[in-house]
Amino acid sequence: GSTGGGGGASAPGATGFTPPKIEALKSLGASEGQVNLVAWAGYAEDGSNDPKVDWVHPFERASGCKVNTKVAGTSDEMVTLMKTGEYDAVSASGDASLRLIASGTVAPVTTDLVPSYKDVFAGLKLKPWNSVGGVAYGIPHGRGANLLMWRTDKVTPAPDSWSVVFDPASPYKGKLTAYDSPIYIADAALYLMATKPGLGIKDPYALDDKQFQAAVDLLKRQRQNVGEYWSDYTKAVQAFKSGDTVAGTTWQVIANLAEADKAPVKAILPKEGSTGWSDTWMVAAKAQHPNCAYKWLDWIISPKANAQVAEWFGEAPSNSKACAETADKGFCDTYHATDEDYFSKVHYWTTPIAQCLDGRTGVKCKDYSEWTRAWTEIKG
Amino acid sequence: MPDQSVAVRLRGLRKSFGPVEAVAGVDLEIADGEFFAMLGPSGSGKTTVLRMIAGFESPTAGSVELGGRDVTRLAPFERDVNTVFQDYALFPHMSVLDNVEYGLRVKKVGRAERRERATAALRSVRLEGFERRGPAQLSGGQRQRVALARALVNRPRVLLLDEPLGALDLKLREEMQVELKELQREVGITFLFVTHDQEEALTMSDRIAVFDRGRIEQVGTPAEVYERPSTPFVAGFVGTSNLISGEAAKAVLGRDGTFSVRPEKLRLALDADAPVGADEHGAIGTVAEVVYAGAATRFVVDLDAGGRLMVLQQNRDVSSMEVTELRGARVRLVWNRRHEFAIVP
Amino acid sequence: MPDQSVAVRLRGLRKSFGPVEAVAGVDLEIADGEFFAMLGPSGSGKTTVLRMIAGFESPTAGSVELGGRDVTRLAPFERDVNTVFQDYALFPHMSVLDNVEYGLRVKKVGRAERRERATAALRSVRLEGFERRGPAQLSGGQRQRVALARALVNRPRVLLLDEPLGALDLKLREEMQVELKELQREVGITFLFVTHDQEEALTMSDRIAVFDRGRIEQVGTPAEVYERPSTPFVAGFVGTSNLISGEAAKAVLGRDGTFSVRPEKLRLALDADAPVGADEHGAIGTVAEVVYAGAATRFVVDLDAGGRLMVLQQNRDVSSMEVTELRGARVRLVWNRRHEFAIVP
Amino acid sequence: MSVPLPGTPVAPASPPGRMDRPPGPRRRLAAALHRHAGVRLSLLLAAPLAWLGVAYLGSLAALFVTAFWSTDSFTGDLVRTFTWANFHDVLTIEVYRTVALRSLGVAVAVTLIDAVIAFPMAFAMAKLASPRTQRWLVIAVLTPLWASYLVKAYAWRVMLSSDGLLGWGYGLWATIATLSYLWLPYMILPIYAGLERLPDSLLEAAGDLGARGWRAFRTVVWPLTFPAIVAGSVFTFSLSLGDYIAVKIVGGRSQLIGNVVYDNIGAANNLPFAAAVATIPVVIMLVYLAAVRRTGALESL
Amino acid sequence: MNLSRGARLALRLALALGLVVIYVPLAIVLLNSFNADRTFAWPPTGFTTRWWSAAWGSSGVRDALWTSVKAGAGATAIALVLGTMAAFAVQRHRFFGRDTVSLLIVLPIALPGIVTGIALNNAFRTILEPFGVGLGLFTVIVGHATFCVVTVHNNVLARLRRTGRNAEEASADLGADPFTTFRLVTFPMMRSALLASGLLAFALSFDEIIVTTFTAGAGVRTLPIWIFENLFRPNQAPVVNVVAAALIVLSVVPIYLAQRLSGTTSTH
Ligand SMILES: Nc1ncnc2c1ncn2[C@@H]1O[C@H](COP(=O)(O)OP(=O)(O)OP(=O)(O)O)[C@@H](O)[C@H]1O
Ligand SMILES: Nc1ncnc2c1ncn2[C@@H]1O[C@H](COP(=O)(O)OP(=O)(O)OP(=O)(O)O)[C@@H](O)[C@H]1O
Ligand SMILES: [Mg+2]
Ligand SMILES: [Mg+2]
Repeated sequence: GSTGGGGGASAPGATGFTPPKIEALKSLGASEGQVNLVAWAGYAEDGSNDPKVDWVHPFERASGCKVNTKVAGTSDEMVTLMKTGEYDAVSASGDASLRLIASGTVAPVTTDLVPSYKDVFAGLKLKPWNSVGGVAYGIPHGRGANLLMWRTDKVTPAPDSWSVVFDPASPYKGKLTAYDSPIYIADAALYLMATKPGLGIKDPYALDDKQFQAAVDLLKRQRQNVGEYWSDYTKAVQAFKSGDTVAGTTWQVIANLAEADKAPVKAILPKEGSTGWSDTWMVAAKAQHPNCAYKWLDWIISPKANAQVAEWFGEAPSNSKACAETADKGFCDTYHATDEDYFSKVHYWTTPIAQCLDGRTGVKCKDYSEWTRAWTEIKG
Repeated sequence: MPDQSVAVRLRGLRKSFGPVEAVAGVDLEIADGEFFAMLGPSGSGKTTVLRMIAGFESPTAGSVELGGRDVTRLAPFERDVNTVFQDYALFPHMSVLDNVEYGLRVKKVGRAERRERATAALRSVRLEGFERRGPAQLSGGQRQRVALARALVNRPRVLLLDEPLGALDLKLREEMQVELKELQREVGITFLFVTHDQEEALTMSDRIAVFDRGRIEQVGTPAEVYERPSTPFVAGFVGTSNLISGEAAKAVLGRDGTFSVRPEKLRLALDADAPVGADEHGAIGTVAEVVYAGAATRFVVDLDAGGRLMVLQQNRDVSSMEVTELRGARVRLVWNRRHEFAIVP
Repeated sequence: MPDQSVAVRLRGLRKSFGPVEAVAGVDLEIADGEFFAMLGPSGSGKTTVLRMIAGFESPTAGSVELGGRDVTRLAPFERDVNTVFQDYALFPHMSVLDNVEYGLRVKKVGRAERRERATAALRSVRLEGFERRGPAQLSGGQRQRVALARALVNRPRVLLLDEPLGALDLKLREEMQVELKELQREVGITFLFVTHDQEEALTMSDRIAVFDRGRIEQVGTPAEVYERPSTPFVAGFVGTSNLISGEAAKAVLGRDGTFSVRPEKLRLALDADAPVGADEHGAIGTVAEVVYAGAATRFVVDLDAGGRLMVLQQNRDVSSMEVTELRGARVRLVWNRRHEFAIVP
Repeated sequence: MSVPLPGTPVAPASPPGRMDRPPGPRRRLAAALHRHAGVRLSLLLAAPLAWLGVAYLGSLAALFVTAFWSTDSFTGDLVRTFTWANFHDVLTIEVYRTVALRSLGVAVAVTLIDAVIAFPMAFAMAKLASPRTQRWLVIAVLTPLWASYLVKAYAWRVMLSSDGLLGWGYGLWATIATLSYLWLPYMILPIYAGLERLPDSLLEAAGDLGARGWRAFRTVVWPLTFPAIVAGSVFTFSLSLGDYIAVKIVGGRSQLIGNVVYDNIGAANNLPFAAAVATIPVVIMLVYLAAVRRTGALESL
Repeated sequence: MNLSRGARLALRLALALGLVVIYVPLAIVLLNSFNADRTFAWPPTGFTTRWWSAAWGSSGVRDALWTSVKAGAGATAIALVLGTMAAFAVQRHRFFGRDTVSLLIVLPIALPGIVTGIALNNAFRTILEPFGVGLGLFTVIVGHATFCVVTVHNNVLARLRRTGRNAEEASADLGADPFTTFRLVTFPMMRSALLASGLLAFALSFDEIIVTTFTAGAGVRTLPIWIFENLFRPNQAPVVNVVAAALIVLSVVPIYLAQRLSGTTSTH
């Protein structure tokens, strides 16, 4: 990986916190008959929304585990839900996973018990957001980058930099959009990393007071130009289509949907790189149905299911063999699934903690609750 | 040239509510300063007529004139009449004084004059000292007087009263009848008064219109209406109607037909052979029932010739002991022929 | 040994609502089979007494006995009385028949007997053919009769009636008075009847208790109460009270004190010099007011000696023309001394 | 005039039959209850009070206590040591005041708009429509309550978008419009009920005494239906004050107090701080309820 | 009614306009359910019925609907019992703190849903969890019942005030004990009020999302939650429109029935 790339940074876990001692499952036993999941919408489709989209029932038939899914809207809801202890497994994004590990909510995963794990892209294994000290805490599920999208008819010249959304004198005042979450502060940090090297930002998720303040100030200035913040993609697609929004962060799937609906948009990974996400299936420390949970973990990253999820949800699959299983043969190319170079520019979401994730010692970094407060202040 | 001395004139007034013809053609003239009663059973259209005069309902046909001016199409607030509602309709959120001042306030009468006139109106209904109370803190009779003051203070040409005494108990009601009558004499305003109580209508009014099923059956002074009812309905509704018909009429009166004589016109002779004068009629019978009513006693007499007659006899010199002993007695009823009247069915 | 012939016995009955003493000590005995009226102005505590007998209110002090048994602490449904409520309180969601059957149904009387008894009760109030109607489809008088049938069908020891005729209009009310009275005679049940209408009480009841401010002022037959009122309140409330006092009493009656004589006891002599008999008193005055009331005329006479007296005169032979001409006439009022009674203030 | 009675009258008073049967246990219980009003009251009140007084108020109190704790920023676990920090932050950091005031403004605006729209509608329903039509109108007003709140909010998003039916764009005004729309039925119904209770004769009396439309409205209708309006406003006010979803859909870049609470519990998993922020709308509502309590509005909801 | 022609006209116009305002967005929902565009592009890009068939085939909708019905029915039942009891206590008894009871009942609806939501969530988790009871349908019902009580309470209270105690006293007078009286007289007379308030309570519960969010457990997906989850998926948003449109149409039935029933029995 490249410098600062989420994939290549020194593993903070090595020097970082010590998670509570929790034993991983040693061997698989009999299935418990059911499993409770916390998942992103679209990660555990059982055909109830669209009969054609169903990888839960095949799993149930194959494993004998009935699946109960609770869909969470945000990473933070996931954390909250997992803390209730009612759930066995969770599809945690990087901004949730460390919190789950640190609070002892999830247990390490014995990857040997997940046969499909061997096919997962190397660039996703044992990363700071899914492992601590070289111990895997979950199975990577998929990934995606937060892209820059714009209306080709309204934004000229075509941008290649995030500056189009961060420039205070943007001609698109009131027509910009940004992702509505505290983690978006990292996008600003990423931009500053490239444009203000003096700040010394190495990892957009490890910001000390000064760096953090700079990012917050940038976002406060940006707010003057923002038309709306988005958090769900129906809203994002609709805003781009109607022209209420002409430029801003997006996900590949949104770009695809907007294009499919004939909106004149284009999405790129800007030259500064971008933030992104990689989700990890984790097992609860107090799982009541651990065997079924493991079976689910293996199932969901098996080539066929992984391909189905990726296509339905709109992300790059984590299993290298999944690309062969997609219905749309060009799918993996569209989502750069095998393009490690592309993903090397992506800084995956990671929960900011007081201990700087970039390995700095002697300074305290801003933790996520401070990010949250700041986000409230930014939005005003 | 409008006739200034006619306070209210109704011409061919009709009102239908869907299929129901509540008022079926009413013509009426009420003179300035009259105390005029509209009497009739429930549902006979009295309220509806009143509401058309006030302007709350618009007639289906016909016209309403006030003081010679056609007001049929005018809104209530453009008419020079005021109403005392059956339920008084006092504004519950205003004090007695504010209620009474309301009409003046709306007409932008100055504060001082307003206060003065309202106080005078309250005095005239004997409610000094109640100014600050709310309607909820008043008794029924007091509320009625506030409603009256509230209407009178505007010095309307005509005051409409819809059974203003209906909700009061008998004693209070009798007192209020006297007060109302005196008040009307004092202020000289035309009162148009709705009631279904015959005695109330008879004792209070200068003239009475008897309503039935949306029509006026008879208009006249109390005595005219009581003593010379023009239809069987009026005869029955205003006072007790003693009917003699068929065989009995033949035997007693020597005539065919249906005749009526008021109970108080009958003299009860304890001697069945009591003499009957030349201008008199008489009938023999047995006292079936004696009802002592304090000031008077009512006797129900079964006539030998058939039928029964009610006799009213003032308890002037007799005591209740004496009258109740009469049950079962043989008596002769005697009355002056001029008090009989034929009923045209 | 409880006295079986006493239907209701109240001893020292009291009821306070917070600071208001609604009933301030009532002792009363009502005999089996009596038609007993409780008469009094609004707020005098009649309803409260009735409600304590029925069991809806529990007395603050005192006791209620029914048929010699102390029921003070029993619930309404444990007492052998039934009530006809002022507003009838018919169950709006039940048909007439279901209403009447209710008491029997609750007592688990068999279907057939229930139906039979209810039908008989409806027949006795002349409501055959109305079984299937709902209360909303009945007139006021019909509703009242359903309420009556509903209570009577249970054959209670005592029937309580709280102003059952209050809501009816005058004509209907008079008819119902007669019906009610006959019904009571027929069934022989003790009727305890609340009213504020003096005439109603006088004409219908065997005995009357006159209430004032939570107390019984007098108990007696109608004639006793009317002719020999024991307090000024009773004198004033039951019938019109003509008072002669002070100077006038001295001049006319030759005595000090306050005396009363009923208007119907006064004879109006058009000749101011008309002779006055030995057992009679007379007074000279001027007719101030003549009120024609159909069956009778009321004269208000200002006495020369001071004070004013009301005179009631049956319109037997006179017509209204003749009587109204009397306004302003000099007249002599004559009455038998035995009709005077002294008022102890 | 006599009434002939049928030959088979109701049987004469028989000796009381009712008392002869020994009363069953239910009747004895009923009789005992009759004599003990206090027991009756306790039985009636026990369950509602346990539910609302103990369980609900208890939960609120517990939440309030939480506001004095803190969370471990990394693990998200509660740290149960007393601290004023949350309240200190809420009171001193300006953004919370701004957001609170903005939310208050939105709630007030929504309430006023709804009152202005609802009143004439309710008036026409209650006083001009025939009883039959009234029933249909009530249905017409109630029906939208069954269409999902979210779907309606999204329909507004579609209308407000720059190429939509209205094309006003998103922002605070869009939020106010959408919330006004969403809560309108909750305002119409109480006002309608209040106007229905207002006797026509009072309006007629006003007209009779010379008051024209506007004056009659101001002096009679308004003061007498005020409690009903306040009742409606309790709904619109509290629903607006706590909303965080509609504003996300049409609010553009604005946020309300509900979002702050939600972000802190949902996003930051910081229940103590969320509880401290939540105290703001609670206090506002309590003040509001206390202010309107005397009008009798709370019983017209 | 003594209103000028102009005023009448203006008021009728206001009513008509208000109804238009109420129904235009609903019409858009209906229209969008046939909109070929997945994100409700305006004007609609084309006509399609595929969302309707998708909704028809969606078991998720049906499950969620069923969950909502269960939650609504449960909450309504509890609210009916509690609300009626409280109304009887307040109307039929004088006691210290009577006003406070009324205030207490209003509180859950007067406080913002998110406050009720997090308070209950916190309480459930700290109190129920030690007993091994997690969030589930039960907790949703509890949460909903809490704020539904007020509609029943106020409706029943108003009805009790209006009907007075006469009929009940008549029943007691005729020998019925209070239990029988309740069954035969009180309950039938209150039926329409209970029906109306129950319907309103059900509607409140049926469309509640905020408290639900915080009180629903795993696998408990009420219709609003389902809508919430699906509205934000581009492929599903049109199906959500279908569901909403269908609900609007279907809702007329229960409301109409309730109106009819209450209309015929409440003439007194
Ligand atoms: N707004 C209305 N709609 C329909 N019918 C009405 C209306 N107002 C009155 N009616 C009907 O018109 C008829 C006459 O009613 P009105 O109120 O004038 O009678 P009334 O003589 O005043 O009777 P009451 O003595 O009972 O007051 C009745 O049959 C009544 O039902
Ligand atoms: N439930 C109550 N609470 C408080 N005061 C009451 C109550 N019931 C009656 N009172 C008061 O007790 C007094 C007697 O009332 P009651 O109803 O017995 O009078 P009444 O003789 O029946 O009068 P009316 O002829 O008006 O019916 C009145 O002053 C009344 O205000
Ligand atoms: Mg009338
Ligand atoms: Mg009474």
